[in-house]
Amino acid sequence: MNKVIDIEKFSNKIKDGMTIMIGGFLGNGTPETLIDAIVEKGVKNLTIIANDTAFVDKGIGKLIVNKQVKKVITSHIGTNKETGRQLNAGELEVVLVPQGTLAEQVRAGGAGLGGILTPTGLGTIVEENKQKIVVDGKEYLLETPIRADVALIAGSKVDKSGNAYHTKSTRNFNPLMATAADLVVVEAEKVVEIGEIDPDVVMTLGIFVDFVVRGETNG
Amino acid sequence: MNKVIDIEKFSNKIKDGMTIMIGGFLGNGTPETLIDAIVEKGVKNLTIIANDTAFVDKGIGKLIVNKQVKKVITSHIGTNKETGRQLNAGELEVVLVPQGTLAEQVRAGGAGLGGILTPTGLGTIVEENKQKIVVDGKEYLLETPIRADVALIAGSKVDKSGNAYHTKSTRNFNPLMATAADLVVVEAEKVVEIGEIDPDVVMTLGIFVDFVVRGETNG
Amino acid sequence: MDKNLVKETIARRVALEMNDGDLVNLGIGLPTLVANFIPKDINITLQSENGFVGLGPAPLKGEEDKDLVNAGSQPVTILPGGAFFDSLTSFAIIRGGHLDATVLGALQVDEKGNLANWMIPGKMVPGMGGAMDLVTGAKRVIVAMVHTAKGAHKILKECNLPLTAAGKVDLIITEMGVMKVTNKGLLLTELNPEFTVEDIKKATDAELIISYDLKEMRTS
Amino acid sequence: MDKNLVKETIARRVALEMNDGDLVNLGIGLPTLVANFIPKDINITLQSENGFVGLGPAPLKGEEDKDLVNAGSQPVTILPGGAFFDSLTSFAIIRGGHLDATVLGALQVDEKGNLANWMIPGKMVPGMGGAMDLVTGAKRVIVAMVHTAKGAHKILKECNLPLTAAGKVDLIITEMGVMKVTNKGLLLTELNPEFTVEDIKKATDAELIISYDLKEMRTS
Repeated sequence: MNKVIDIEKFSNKIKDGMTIMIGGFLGNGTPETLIDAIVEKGVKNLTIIANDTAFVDKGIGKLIVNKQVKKVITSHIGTNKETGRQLNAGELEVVLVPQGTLAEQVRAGGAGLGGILTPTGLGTIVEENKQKIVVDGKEYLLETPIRADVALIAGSKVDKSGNAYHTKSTRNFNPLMATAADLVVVEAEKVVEIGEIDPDVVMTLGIFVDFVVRGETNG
Repeated sequence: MNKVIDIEKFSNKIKDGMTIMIGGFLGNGTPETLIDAIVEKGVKNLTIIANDTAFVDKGIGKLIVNKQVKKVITSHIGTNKETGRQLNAGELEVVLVPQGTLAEQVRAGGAGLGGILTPTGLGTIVEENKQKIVVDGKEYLLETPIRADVALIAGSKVDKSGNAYHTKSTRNFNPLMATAADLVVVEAEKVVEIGEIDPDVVMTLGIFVDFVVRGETNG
Repeated sequence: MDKNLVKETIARRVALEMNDGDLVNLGIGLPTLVANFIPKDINITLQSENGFVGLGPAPLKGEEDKDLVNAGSQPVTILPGGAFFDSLTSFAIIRGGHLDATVLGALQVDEKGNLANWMIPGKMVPGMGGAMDLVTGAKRVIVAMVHTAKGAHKILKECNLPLTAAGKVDLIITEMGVMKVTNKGLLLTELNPEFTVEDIKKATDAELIISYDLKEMRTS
Repeated sequence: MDKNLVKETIARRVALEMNDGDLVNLGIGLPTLVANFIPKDINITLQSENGFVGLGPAPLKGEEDKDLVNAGSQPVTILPGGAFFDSLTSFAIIRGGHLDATVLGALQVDEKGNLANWMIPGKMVPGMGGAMDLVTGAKRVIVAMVHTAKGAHKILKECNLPLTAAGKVDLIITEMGVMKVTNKGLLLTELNPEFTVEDIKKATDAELIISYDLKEMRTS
């Protein structure tokens, strides 16, 4: 099945108020073409779930600067001053989550788990309003699943059925997020034919992917 | 660091009463050379954690037939009649676990989680003696981590530092088990130099592996 | 009915439940046969719980690959676009609601959609393998089985063997007909013309609600 | 002390805590410098929480790879035997006790081993990133930092900023000395000869227990 669509068709799917997961780590392995399309469309009141808010001129940062985001669930906002400014000005809600916990929550959302127990955050403000569960004499926080309406991920090499290969440090949250949203779109740096990626080394499974969009620089 | 050792050195590390995780699925992706060494050594009262007990003449089945196992934690014993016979005769304790739950428990053991919440097993005898937790109005079973003294895994191609590539359907539990034991030994169908496996496609990380043993047929 | 015809009738009817683009797990045994009867205009992707999607047909003799087997340890092939993964990912797919359907056999199934297919206490204890996760996680659970065990009822008012999952079965397909699990009980929607309504009622312990719109059981 | 010398002194001393074969995560900033001073006979493997082990030095100018950066978004390299993975695996390594040590900076650290390094309420809220997992999961937590913030105490009786983790710090290394977190409080084990015991006591809010065996702070 050929899942390649053009950027306009992608853009039509993004609506005001959606919850969107976006792959990448400080912009590395982030679907820039898809983000640019959302910036251009100008939809508002988005909730973004991502490792970080990148930089003012890169990745998720562009959505923040363009004031399209009402809430962000993330582990780090320190590299984007505008996120901090909007937070302090009361313009943006920021939920800070330990990075490993965020990864587990997204995975739980995609893997049908009701949650996971982690020691991370015990004794800190992260534990506020969370259930504590003792297993084998040790205390853990119950962290619950996260899902989104849409997941936007980036692949270095993507076949037309959505199987993706993420090279080097671009993998990060991409394969996880592909499992945990109702609509999954992968931006391909390079689109290849079905069968061109060795089935042993597919990193994001095409079965999770709804659409493939060619990145602007390549593909 | 060269982690390659010979089979005698491996055999010396295995003692009576140990808890041993063994990778593979009905013998596919199972470290046969390591199992043969344990059969030859004849250590007793082992607790085995594995997907299944394979066949009477293959994989984990050989340890059962040789009466070296006192307890097995597994999802399936139907392909090995001797496991069923020993169970019915009261010679062997068998703890049956849903396959997906077993995978999560091993991962939790390796990933520092206190457990995971799964809907699998609700309303069945699997829920006996387990804590039920409600998240977002849905009920789940709390399943706790599993770890072992030793994990024995099989790799198709393994570099001398323990980075392993598992081809096709041989991957199964191998990468998970490598994270969840105090001593991790990988049997290599083929040993290669450090750097020969593309860092993008390492499936079991060498950082989890203590020793590499050459399989008897190849390597 | 001839034993092979029974199996083929069931497999053919299950195949008609598949939708284009579906991701499906077929259990070992009879359910595996379903793959042979998928309509030509329908593309489905098969998942194998030992670790891949894109399960293809058995290889030609002499072309078996020892490293490529299905969850029943039989040599198989992988189709273009398929992918291999570990057991963790395999059950994330299964438990996470990514399977459109799972097709399994049963020892017993009942009118509440309860399924028992993994043990007979004191007699046969193969274990649940992946079945509990499959039945819990798949969007649709289809039981495909011979209607009775040599005359003994398998479709019951209430299962008395240990359950695989509670209330998860959506559809039961046997050589006699097609039964839908509804909150009022089992609704017979299709009947194999080789049998009468009396025949199937007699072969079923559970109460059968006969659809007002009862149809002849399709096989293609 | 000169600012660069301060940093080098700290990094040199931290490097001496590394053991052959260790898997280590070095935080952004000062901790990153530690890699430059690892003794020649010691091999350690560096983990980068954005998704790999085998972190190598910065590439030569012109040889940067846009797809290979560290957790601070700087171009880096990977050494032979290294491997890439996703964020889930990265934090399974971190949380699962597979890291022998993590080296981080701090805003505050206290005599109970509490650490605060991720926010100043109402002022600066970068977020915890991977720090909470690192501090919770690593076998040894080493705080590497300048002793005071322009004279203001950072080593306290009790942290008053939001914590990164409670009671997890094992060792504090500053340009003034080396302090071990014990259940009796902070034990000063090494003192930089540039400073007196009085100097370091004055620069420290927490009570310092002076080791009977107080040594000169090593830098090689």
